[in-house]
Amino acid sequence: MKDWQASTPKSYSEVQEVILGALSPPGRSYWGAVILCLFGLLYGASCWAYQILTGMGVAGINHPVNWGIYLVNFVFWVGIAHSGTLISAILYLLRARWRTSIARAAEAMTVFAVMIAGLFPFIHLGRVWIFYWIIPYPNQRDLWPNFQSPLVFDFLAISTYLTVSSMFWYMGMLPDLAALRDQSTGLKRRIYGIFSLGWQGTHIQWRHYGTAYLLFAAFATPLVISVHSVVSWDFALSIVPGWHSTIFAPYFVAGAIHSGLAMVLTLLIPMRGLLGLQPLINVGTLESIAKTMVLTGLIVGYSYGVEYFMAWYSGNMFEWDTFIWRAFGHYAPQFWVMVVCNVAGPLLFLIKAIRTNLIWLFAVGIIVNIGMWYERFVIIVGSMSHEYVPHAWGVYSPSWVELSIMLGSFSMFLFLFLLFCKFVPPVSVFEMKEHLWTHGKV
Amino acid sequence: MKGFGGEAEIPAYVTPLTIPGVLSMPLGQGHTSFGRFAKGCGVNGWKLCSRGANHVSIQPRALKVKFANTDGSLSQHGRGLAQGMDLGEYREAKSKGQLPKLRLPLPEAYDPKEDFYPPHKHNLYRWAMVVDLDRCIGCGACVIACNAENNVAIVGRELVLQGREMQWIRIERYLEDHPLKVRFLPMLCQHCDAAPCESVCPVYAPHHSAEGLNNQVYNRCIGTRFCSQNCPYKVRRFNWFTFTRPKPLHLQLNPDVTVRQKGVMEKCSFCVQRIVEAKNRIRGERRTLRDGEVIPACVQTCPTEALVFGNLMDPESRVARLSRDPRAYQVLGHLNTKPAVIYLRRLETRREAMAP
Amino acid sequence: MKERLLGIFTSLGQLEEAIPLIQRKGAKVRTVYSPIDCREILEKIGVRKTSPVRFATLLGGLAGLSLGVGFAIYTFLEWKFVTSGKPTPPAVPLVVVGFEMTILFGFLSTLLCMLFLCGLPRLRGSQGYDPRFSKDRFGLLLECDRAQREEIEISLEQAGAEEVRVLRTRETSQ
Amino acid sequence: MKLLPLAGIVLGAASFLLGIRGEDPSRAWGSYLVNLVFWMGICMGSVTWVAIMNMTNASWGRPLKRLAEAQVATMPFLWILVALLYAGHRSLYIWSTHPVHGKERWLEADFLFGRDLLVIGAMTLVSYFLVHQSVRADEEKLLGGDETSVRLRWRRQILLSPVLGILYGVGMSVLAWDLIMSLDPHWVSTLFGGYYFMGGLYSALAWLAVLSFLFHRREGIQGKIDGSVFHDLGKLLFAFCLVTGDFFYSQFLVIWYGNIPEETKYVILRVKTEPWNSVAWVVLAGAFGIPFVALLSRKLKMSPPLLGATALVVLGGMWLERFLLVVPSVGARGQIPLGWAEVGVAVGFLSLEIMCFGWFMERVPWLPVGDPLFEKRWGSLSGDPLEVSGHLPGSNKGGKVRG
Repeated sequence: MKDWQASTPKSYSEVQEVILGALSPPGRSYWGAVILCLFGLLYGASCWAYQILTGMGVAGINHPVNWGIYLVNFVFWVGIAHSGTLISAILYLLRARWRTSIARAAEAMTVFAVMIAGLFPFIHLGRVWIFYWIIPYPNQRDLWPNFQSPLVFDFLAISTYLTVSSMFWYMGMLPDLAALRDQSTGLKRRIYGIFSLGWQGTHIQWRHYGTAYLLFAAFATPLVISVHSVVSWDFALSIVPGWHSTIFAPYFVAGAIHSGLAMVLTLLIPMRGLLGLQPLINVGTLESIAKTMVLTGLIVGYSYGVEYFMAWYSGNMFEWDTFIWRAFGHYAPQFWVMVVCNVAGPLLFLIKAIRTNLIWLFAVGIIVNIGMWYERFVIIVGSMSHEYVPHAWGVYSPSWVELSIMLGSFSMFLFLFLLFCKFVPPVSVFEMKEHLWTHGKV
Repeated sequence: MKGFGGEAEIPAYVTPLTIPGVLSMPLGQGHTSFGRFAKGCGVNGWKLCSRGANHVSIQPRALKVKFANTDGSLSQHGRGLAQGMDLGEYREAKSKGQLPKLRLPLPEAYDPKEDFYPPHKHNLYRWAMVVDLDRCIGCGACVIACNAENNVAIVGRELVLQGREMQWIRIERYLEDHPLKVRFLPMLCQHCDAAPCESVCPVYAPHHSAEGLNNQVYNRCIGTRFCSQNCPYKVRRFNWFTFTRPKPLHLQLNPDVTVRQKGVMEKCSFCVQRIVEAKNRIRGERRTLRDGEVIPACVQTCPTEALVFGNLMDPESRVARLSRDPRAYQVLGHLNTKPAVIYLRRLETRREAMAP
Repeated sequence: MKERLLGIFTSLGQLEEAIPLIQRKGAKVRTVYSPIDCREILEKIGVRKTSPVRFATLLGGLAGLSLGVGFAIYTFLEWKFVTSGKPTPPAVPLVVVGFEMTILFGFLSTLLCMLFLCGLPRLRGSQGYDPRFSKDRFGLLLECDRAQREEIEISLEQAGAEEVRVLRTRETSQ
Repeated sequence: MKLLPLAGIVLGAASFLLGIRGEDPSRAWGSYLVNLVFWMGICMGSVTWVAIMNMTNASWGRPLKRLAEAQVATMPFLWILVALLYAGHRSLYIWSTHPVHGKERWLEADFLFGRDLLVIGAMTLVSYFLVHQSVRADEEKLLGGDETSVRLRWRRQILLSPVLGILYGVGMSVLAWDLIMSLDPHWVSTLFGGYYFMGGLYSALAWLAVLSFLFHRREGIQGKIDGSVFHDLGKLLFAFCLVTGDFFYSQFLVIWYGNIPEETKYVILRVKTEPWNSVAWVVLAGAFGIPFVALLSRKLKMSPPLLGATALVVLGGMWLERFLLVVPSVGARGQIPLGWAEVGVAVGFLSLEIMCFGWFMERVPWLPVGDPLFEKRWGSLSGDPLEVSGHLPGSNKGGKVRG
């Protein structure tokens, strides 16, 4: 907290200059990175097109592993999304001051991650060209979707989440877009003018805006918990051993926040350096993220432990076999990567020197990201490949098409995030200004 | 392998299914005159041992070939899927008139103490099948019959290697502790009364019919594959590609059954086309179908009559009577899906080899 | 005749202090412009802090709940497809549907109501707005009788206004 | 006045003893267990709340700190009460007379009670150290003691808080599996441990709200527990109402959807079978429905009596919820065993808690004056509030001081 005071901008205009200074015209390397990511995205998209034309067989999935890394990526990206809402909404309600400087970037991460996550269920559909049959719209077939299918829950939850998180993000930006409008000229001014909706910051506007923002946060909080619960129920509502488990909803929510916070570290540490935001996003903030990750890591570890204990305690041989197989079977390496990265990794943050060191923070962030990806892999593939009927056992490994589409998803994410960094204030200007006011500095 | 008639290169498959030191080989493969699809498939063993001189020599080569085998595991791992019963015990139970504990796919089987769901009724019929494990010899004729009847695509060796075999009924074989004791378990869609596959589908593609059939509506399927994930028996099969039948194989297609496109799930339908056909036949006769009037392809073909099909709601039908046999059990019955395929335990005489 | 005055301040605190001063002189506060949330001064100018947006939220949420659950029940009753033996309509899973729809409708109605009450989107700028109000200046737009204009100008400056502007009222501009 | 709790304890003990001497001792043991797990949740949960607020730098709830800490005084008695439960395990737990195949080692009375007493003992000790540091810091502060010593004690609290937090999560899960879940040794739910400790935190919060209402006007603490504290308390209660509801639903939906008999039997007995289903509806209303609707209102949250009343409803609902978890598994009965005997035992436990609370509060300062977060909120230290928090480790979810 000390360096916060030392280097923090002391006036409204300083705050604004630091943040909007990050939007200065980017250099060649930036555009190079953008184009690279765009290529990755297009490559992934063309692989998807190839898959649609040829059939799902180009992916590595088979019987019994019907869901491969498409769904792993789906859960992974939804998980990434969650910490953004945690930071912007839940911590807002909890009045955790340290959230302010990172809320905008974390929310942007949320919006992009949900967009990508929402694509994967479509990518994995056998006949994606009729995906709209899931949507409850009046149609001449006079048929509705099945409202008790977890996939319909999923559709409702993810589309609600995408709507809410993107509008929450956008509404949170209104005053900042107005500030951008007011300090730019020409075409830029017109564009920002349109997006700022003509915000002027009158007391009437602030009155309604303030209440509405609080309500948005109050909606986003249960929503974020419900969304990952619904995602977990895509698995838990089945009767597959290793999936059918009551702890899944809270376990997935904690895991989602765990992976999302790791992604925040991975993104923000380079971002603050490259955009010159060190005065605002200080090490103390990152340290708070690290501490929260210790908590989520412990919850995730607790869930791993409880699942094993209950698999044994239940006396259900199918359940117990699945868990033994997870740890010692074909996917044992992935399993141990998951345990070490997700539980042991964040425990490093118990050491103050590590959680205040940028390189360590970044490294552990990456480690947890990898671990959480493997967690989903172990849960999905590891349970599918070793189910009730031994005759139907089998293993799966992803094909080049699946890996390319996964690469495309990461490219798309970075592409969007890069654009965000340069075209939208990466830190909330007005909220940072409010801090100056509430702490009596100005 | 060298014999008097010539030599051939044949992949060897090491399996506990034969006695150690014995090598067995099917004869009559390696066709030469059945056209392009049969050509080059396998080796004709007769050629090696021509004119009654049946001495062959074997020379192993360090060459590995992937074997397109669908066995995930040859052991049941104590799961009691294919069960056996001691003969003496069976006789005793039979004489006492003991009834098996089943969760039949009938409204009576819904126990308010353990079922969250209310029972649902069926109109006139509740189709069911009985599989007698004691009669099954694992020949696989049912599989072939089903393929022919239902236009099940032949996916080829490559896809089988990738774990994408396409069969609506399969013979699972499990080795018991005695190396030569094999239990065959024909596995097909169980047409459960509380089928886990149905409710997870977002678009109602698996449809529970008024006669208890679990119909897969191909047109409606969008290919989420959740049904297959949630099927504990793993009997649903996905169309990874659009499988075509080159001319003149298209003439082989059964016109009563549709062919499936890529991205669609399919599975055993209890030969619903034959049920419909039988009902059409008796239209105007003002009666219901009699036992044995509907025979699915697999049942029709089974050389040992291991498979019996009929209406479970008729207490005098063969399936209903067999389901009261003390040998009757349901595979994974404890999951309470109320499967409509009732298995009859294999009769065995060795007490210690018994399952579950 | 009424006059409109715009006082520009560098701090919300100064603006806050100026309000009772000018109110005592009979001027009416029209608008406060602020780059930060200025709800704390609302009570001083006689505006309630809480916003009626809450009622839109409640209504939207209830509408979403009943629409979501009601529609789902309707679809179940239309065909009565029994799946996995589950009842039609089932009660337990509909909690999820109702919950998500409550959130969606509650959120959207809050959003729309908020935009409506804020007068957004607003196509034209307003008379008193200054681009600095989105950066680091606070504006106090007030209305007073022409006679008192100078007096009020002085008290604005006394309170610390950096600049005081006289805006033409509608009557004068027409 | 002091004799009243004692009388209550005597009444409770008497009705319990009459019960186990009577024709159906399992009924008395059942109601004993219900109250035991209910108060265990509240007492362990209360001190854990202190730990959570320490870790999250929550300054809003500081005036409640001592009220929450007071529950530590009951913990040794809980230890003794669990030890006494050993005497009744044969009437309660079916596995003690019919060992369950495969679980004989785990569900074995000596081992089970040994580990449970160890867990409760560990939680009691850590809670004791935590509360001790906190109380001593205040006393030193009041006596004008050494400032560095006060700070040191705060540092120790910060170190002990996560230990207690982890111990609470794991320990309460083990207790839930052992004391409640094993009543039906064939039933499992992976979330059950989490459900029990979340419920514990929820009822602890409700208990804290009741205590705050009772004592917010008392001399010494007066004015510190103001409307805004009640507002925050109410919001937190609302949040935990949702969390507890969510944890219930997460289990219920999964079990409902799977419909696997080994899981459903336990649940169907409680929610769909006469006579328990009526209790289940009352639990749903008391622990979830009523508080959910009531706590939506801002006015209610700000009003001490109304919030206290809502919290009482929550406590009643949670007590019945524990009742529903335990009693249907203990002996088969056609009707709900809820009569004067049960009321007597409940009064006994309540009186024990009140006695311990009174004993504790008589001996300690009511406000945590030595707590830097209290100073931060109530500004008795000079200087920038940020300055103070700047020295604090663990600046997680802190109070953003407005105005």
